[in-house]
Amino acid sequence: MPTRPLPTRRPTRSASPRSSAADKLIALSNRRPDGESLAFAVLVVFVLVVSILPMGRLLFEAIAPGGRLDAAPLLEVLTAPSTLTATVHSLVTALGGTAISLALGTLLALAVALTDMRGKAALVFAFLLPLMIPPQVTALSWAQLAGPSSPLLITLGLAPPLGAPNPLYSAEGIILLLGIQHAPLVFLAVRAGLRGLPREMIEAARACGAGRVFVLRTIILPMMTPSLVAGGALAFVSAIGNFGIPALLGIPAGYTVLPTLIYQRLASFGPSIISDVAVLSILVGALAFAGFAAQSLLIGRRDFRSVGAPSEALRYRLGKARLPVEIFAWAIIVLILVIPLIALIATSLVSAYGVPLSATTMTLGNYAEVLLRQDATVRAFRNSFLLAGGASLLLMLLAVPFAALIVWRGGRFLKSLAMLAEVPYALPGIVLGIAAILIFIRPLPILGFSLYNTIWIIFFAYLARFLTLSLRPVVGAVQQLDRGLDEAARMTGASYLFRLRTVLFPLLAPAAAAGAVLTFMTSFNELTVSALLWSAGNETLGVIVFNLDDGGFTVLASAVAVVTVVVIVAIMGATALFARKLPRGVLPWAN
Amino acid sequence: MTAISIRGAVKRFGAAAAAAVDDVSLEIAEGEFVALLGPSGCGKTTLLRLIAGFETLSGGAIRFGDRLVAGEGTHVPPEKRNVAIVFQSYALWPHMTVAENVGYALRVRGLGKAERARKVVEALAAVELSGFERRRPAELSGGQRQRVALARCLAMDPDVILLDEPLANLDVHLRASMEETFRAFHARTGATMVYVTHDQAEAMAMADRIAVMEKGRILQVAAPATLYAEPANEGVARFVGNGRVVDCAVVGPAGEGRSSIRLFGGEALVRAGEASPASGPARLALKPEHLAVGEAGFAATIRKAVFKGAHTLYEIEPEAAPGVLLPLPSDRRLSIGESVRVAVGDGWLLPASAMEARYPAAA
Amino acid sequence: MTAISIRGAVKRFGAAAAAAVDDVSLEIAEGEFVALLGPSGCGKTTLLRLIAGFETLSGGAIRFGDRLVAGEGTHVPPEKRNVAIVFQSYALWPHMTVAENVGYALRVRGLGKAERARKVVEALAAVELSGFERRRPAELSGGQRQRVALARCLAMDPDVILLDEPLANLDVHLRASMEETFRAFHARTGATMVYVTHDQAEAMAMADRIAVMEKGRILQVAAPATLYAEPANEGVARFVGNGRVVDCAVVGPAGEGRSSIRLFGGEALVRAGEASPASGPARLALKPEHLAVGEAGFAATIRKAVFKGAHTLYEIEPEAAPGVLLPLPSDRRLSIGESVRVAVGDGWLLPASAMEARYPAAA
Amino acid sequence: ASGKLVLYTSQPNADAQATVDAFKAKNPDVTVEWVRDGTTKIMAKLQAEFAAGNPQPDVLLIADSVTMAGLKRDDRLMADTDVDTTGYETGLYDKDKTWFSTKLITTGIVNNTRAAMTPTSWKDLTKPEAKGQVTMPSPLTSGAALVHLATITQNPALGWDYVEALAKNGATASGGNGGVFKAVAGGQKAYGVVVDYLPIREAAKGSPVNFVFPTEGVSAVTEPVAILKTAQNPEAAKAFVAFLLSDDGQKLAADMGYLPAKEGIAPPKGFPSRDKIKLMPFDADKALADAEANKKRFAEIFGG
Ligand SMILES: Nc1ncnc2c1ncn2[C@@H]1O[C@H](COP(=O)(O)OP(=O)(O)OP(=O)(O)O)[C@@H](O)[C@H]1O
Ligand SMILES: Nc1ncnc2c1ncn2[C@@H]1O[C@H](COP(=O)(O)OP(=O)(O)OP(=O)(O)O)[C@@H](O)[C@H]1O
Ligand SMILES: [Mg+2]
Ligand SMILES: [Mg+2]
Repeated sequence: MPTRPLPTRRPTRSASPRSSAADKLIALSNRRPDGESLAFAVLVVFVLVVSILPMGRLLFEAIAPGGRLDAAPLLEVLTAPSTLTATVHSLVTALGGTAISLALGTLLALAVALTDMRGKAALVFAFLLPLMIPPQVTALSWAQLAGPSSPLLITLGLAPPLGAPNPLYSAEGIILLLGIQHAPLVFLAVRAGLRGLPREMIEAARACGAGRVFVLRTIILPMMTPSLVAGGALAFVSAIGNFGIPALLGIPAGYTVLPTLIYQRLASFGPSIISDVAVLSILVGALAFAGFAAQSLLIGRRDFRSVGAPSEALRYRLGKARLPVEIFAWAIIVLILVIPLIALIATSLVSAYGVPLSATTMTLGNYAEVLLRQDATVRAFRNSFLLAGGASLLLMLLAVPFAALIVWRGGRFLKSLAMLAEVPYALPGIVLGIAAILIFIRPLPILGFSLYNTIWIIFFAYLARFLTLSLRPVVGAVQQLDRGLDEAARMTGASYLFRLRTVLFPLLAPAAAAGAVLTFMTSFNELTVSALLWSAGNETLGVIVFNLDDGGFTVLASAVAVVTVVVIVAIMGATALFARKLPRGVLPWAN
Repeated sequence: MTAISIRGAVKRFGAAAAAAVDDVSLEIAEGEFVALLGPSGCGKTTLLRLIAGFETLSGGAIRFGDRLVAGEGTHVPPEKRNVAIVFQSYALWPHMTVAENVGYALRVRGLGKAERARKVVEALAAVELSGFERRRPAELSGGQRQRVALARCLAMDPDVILLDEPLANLDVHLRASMEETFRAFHARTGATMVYVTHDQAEAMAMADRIAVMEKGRILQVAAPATLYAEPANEGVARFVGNGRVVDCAVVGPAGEGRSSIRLFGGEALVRAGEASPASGPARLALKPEHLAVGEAGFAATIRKAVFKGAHTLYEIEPEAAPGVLLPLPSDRRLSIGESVRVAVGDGWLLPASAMEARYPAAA
Repeated sequence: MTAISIRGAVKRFGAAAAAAVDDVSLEIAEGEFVALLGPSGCGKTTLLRLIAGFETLSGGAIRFGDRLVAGEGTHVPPEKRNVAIVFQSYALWPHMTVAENVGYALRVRGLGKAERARKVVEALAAVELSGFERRRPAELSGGQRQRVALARCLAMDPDVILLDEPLANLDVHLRASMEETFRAFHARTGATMVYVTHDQAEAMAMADRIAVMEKGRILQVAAPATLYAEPANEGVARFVGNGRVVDCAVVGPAGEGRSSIRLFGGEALVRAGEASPASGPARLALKPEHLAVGEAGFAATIRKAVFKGAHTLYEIEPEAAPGVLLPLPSDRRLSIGESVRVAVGDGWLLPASAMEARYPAAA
Repeated sequence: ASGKLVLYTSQPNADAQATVDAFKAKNPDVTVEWVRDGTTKIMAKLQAEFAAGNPQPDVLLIADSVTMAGLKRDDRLMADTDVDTTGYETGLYDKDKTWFSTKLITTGIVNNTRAAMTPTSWKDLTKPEAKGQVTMPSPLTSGAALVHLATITQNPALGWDYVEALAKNGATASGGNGGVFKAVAGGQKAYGVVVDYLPIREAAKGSPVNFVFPTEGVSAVTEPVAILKTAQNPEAAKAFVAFLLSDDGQKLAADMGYLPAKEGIAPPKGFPSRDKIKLMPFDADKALADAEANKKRFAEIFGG
């Protein structure tokens, strides 16, 4: 009697004895894989294809260049002194950069989530925008800013003498900019975590007489560990794989990290370039993997679930400290957003590079050129929009069930899979591009057509690269979720998909959206992956900007970059209009 | 001396029409043990949170001794009030072990490790959780969690302790032993305690005074015995001790604070206060134990029987007043539908003011 | 027919030495209302979660009717078991309104909007929360949340309902009315119900049978009256009805299932079963109401008094057995330290097997 | 010729488009698919295609002769003996006719118009006036810079001593030509070693820079064209090579603002006439052989 496995078909109680046919049906339905197993299978296949396959292909190339097993290049590259130096440099800059990102991102997240600071929405908005500005642009504008000819430093009377070495061309400079560039990653993760923190947890501590700083140190930050780890891991991996900043700041100073070493290898003429590069990128992957492993050790088996529904926003009163805190926050925005943006805009408004911007030299000609005359720009906008939108949407849909499986089902297999899934994000984009070429240049088995030279190969590479950006924040959120919420839905007989749609997605929406925003913004003007994979008609914005810049049309490139930023701002602003209709916390910039 | 003085406290959530706490005034003496009693959603938790400082007042004022802590433009933050609170949802910190949870307040005060450990052991022993020091909240049963929350509060050694249904999830035995713990703790430290509960027995057993709330208002504040025996109004009469309020007619005073009344066609002697009507129609508060099945009394029919272990609780319907159901405990075996005679051994004539319509229609 | 059959169920968490559920066997008939009673941490919630399918068995098997749902390598997931469960922590979905929470199961079944709305209104009315449809869980009081969880379960119309202390946070009145709701619901649908509680009165009032647990094991399963009057062992005798177990000497049988005994220097007639010792040393289970202050009986001293509203609960210490404390309810005013005579009106001689050391040392 | 032709090029977008358009005007039956990217990236792509055993392009129009020499060494190039090389200095095409230079992108000196001096010789950059004010592309990342380094060091008058003198004078070596040009145009550095067309073209638009062809001569990358051995459509590929080397093709290069490789074609505006520009001698195969050693030595000198 109590066995009524198909409630949908028998919504009302029936006293009639069940027929044997129904019995068989039940037996069948028991054997049929349930939704969760199905999702499990789909996700495993997905990760295998988008993450493990490219890495496996690279590994193959590293140990068997050109298809013949040969460990010589592997040993040669690994034992080269330059490899060791670059590895150490990579670790130093990535760790340093992560520390800065953590400090900056966490500070701002706390200020926004816990205090009665004003203008939060605008602040969050502005803090996320630097994700949109290519690292090269940021690095360049900072280099200009810190150098002997810096208008700012000259005005302040702090400019170093002409020709003095630019202080940013150093390990410290790289660390600083990596830290700034990836702070939004930490910010988004921590912010999402803070939203789920039950009010009573803080209140209990305050009742114990704990002051703000003490509560922060002993309750909030420890309870935010999953979010901090998630954000920190992202920042670390992004820093390990970053090329633009060490290329601009490190190469002049002779400071080589793994991605720049890889680039230099590619620019050489050796016959074993690809296998050399594969070896080096495996090293990068190993570093990232080690990072994740260390992080997961850090969290260990500790439990961060908090019982009870999250309460409304916490509002610590800042009192007199409010204005200073606000000023400090906006000062950070000026540094990380306004300055690079001004440099970018100024460049886009002059006829030729180096012409000082003045009322007479100002022109909108560059905009007219890229927007009206070069149809590739418009095409690139469409392509990038579709690619970034498609990738962030698909990954968001996959991240929620995947995160729930990882955290709740657990097991060594899933955990390793999850960690492996994160590695492609750390690989320099050009390497991922190479891996994609190696895989897809030949026609697909069975299907018989090739993805090469289509937009789909870029899409594939984006999925591989940005999976972790979408996944990490959600994993952090699931770790903080009371499992009873899912169990309560299970007992109603809700199928896996239904639960996913009605319980897990809405509950995890803020984290999932944070991940999607990250993915969208970073992929919208992605360059290094698509640089190898684009083909005529399939240009992306990053490619357009790079090609213009590379061809000496820096002013046009700047114009496209500015238009990109404007479009993103418009999109973000437009979504804010719908914020009311979405679950709370979905849009990080709509409070 | 007054430890906590609440004057006209009002709390409104958002633009919601009804106030969660509505013009509440309450003076709590130093070292007093006051219980807040009332149905679910009546505003007990909210009042407690106002005292602790987690909610801001919409009106009125709260003073600790002479010190204004809330209202009149002031709001002293919770961490400056030295009040301990045990939350209805426990609010244990999942990232800390039991010992760390309990020792938190001591850490805040900068106590040395050894002393902290000693006090933690003590507090855990007091809630019978010795040996659980190194577990994490997720590895505890519901009741165990509640006791950890309790120990955390005890270890704080605060001036004022606020407890939000701290025993709701415990079994009778543990509950009795916790009650004992509270009483002993209260006696030892002389702390002022405000105790929210929906369990009357708990409130009766421990509190010096009980404030009965309903819909955000306080109906009566009095010592447990008074509240039980001489409720000031129908709300209290009904809420406390499974009471019922019925119509009767006062015949006249009978000396020794008693009056003679007519009820369901029978006669009875019941207690009356100075404010009770001296004659004419009146409202009578009855508790189950005031009624007994006997030879004399009014005629009634048994309508329901619920086994209660020590006795069976019957529900009777007086033949003179169809529709009125009264609880009646008895050791006897009576069957449903049986006609019995019911004697009224006691009762309390509500003050005349209580008749004025706030709580019309008998139960 | 058997609805749920649990055979030798074992649940161990991790490598922890003690099993949370330890070799539990229990047969629950179709439409039966079984209560799980036991102290905090005894494994009630864990057993419930095993039945629901949220935990996997470490040993043993669970069948629903003839269908194996857990154990022997099988594990039917919760969503395929059609059991409803009310969680101790409520587990309301914070992103849904009250109505959406309650209507969820109906949505799962694809019911039409209008029908859903109707059923939701019905379920909410049953828990006295009409008008709260559009609130969100964060805007409710603790008790209100619990009632929403309840309504959500009622609306599911399941075959088996598991309730994990569903009334723990409600006041007496609401609790009584909820008990009524359960009973009515049970009568109407004939659903099989397993009800975890630490509140004996609740268990007694509602359950067909009660299983008393301790440390992961089941001590006794019986109808409430049997459990109360004729406990099978000391654990149950002590746990149920505030009982105490004391040493006595059986003098001999006295007819009508009674034996004559010597206790604290006095004599008494108590009930005895077939397994009770016929003579010599024995263990006697006493409930508070078995004792009465009177002219005759053993000599004892009043040690403590706790006001309980209807009566006062005293604790007495027999002069013949210093250190033994027995509860005794009385209407009389007695003062602490006073010497009284206590008559033993009833009692139950525990089966001889119960003497064999599993629960040594009297209370 | 007819059919589909796949071209990989490192020409700037607009130039690539113009080249393809002009070729198609002459060969209307050929459809051209072209991919444009930086030299390093396009080579990485190509190398990956080699590794996967499925190279896509028929024709390469990229970068420098050293890269082509490397591809020739790896036996990736097809010889095109039919092509007419009259008017091309030897050294501007491979002796086995596997690759052919199509234009001259020379590396000279750029100075900001506000700089203290206008250099005329490579050696001027080692003078005290230029201390700390010189920047140049790094041979570690830029192909043109590597060719330049090889040319300088193959020149007995300059050689490694000159490179060391530069380093001593505080010259920095960073990124590619674009960065160098921006540093000088933006006023961060006074002097730069850079390819000709950037400063010449931008100066015409008003950028505050001046380009100098030093008296010792300039190095040049020659954007060679080559046909892959694996070409699917060698016919069209050969037509493409022939077109680039023809007078029309060379005029096109001049129109785009580059020095034509073929003698007798008028240089674009802003350039001195072809005979006034001296090319330093350059051996591509030797440069290829020395490439790794050169980079290493350079890195040691400049601390990279
Ligand atoms: N996930 C877990 N890991 C380790 N131990 C656990 C876990 N869950 C429960 N326990 C332990 O198992 C025992 C039984 O727990 P359970 O929750 O079933 O108790 P309970 O009878 O429901 O108690 P309560 O009335 O307090 O809710 C307890 O000792 C508890 O500490
Ligand atoms: N944040 C809130 N927003 C809106 N209404 C609220 C909020 N918190 C509480 N309320 C409402 O205020 C009233 C009082 O709530 P409170 O939590 O004080 O009740 P309570 O007496 O503690 O009840 P219980 O015994 O069920 O815990 C309830 O009607 C509740 O719905
Ligand atoms: Mg409450
Ligand atoms: Mg439990």
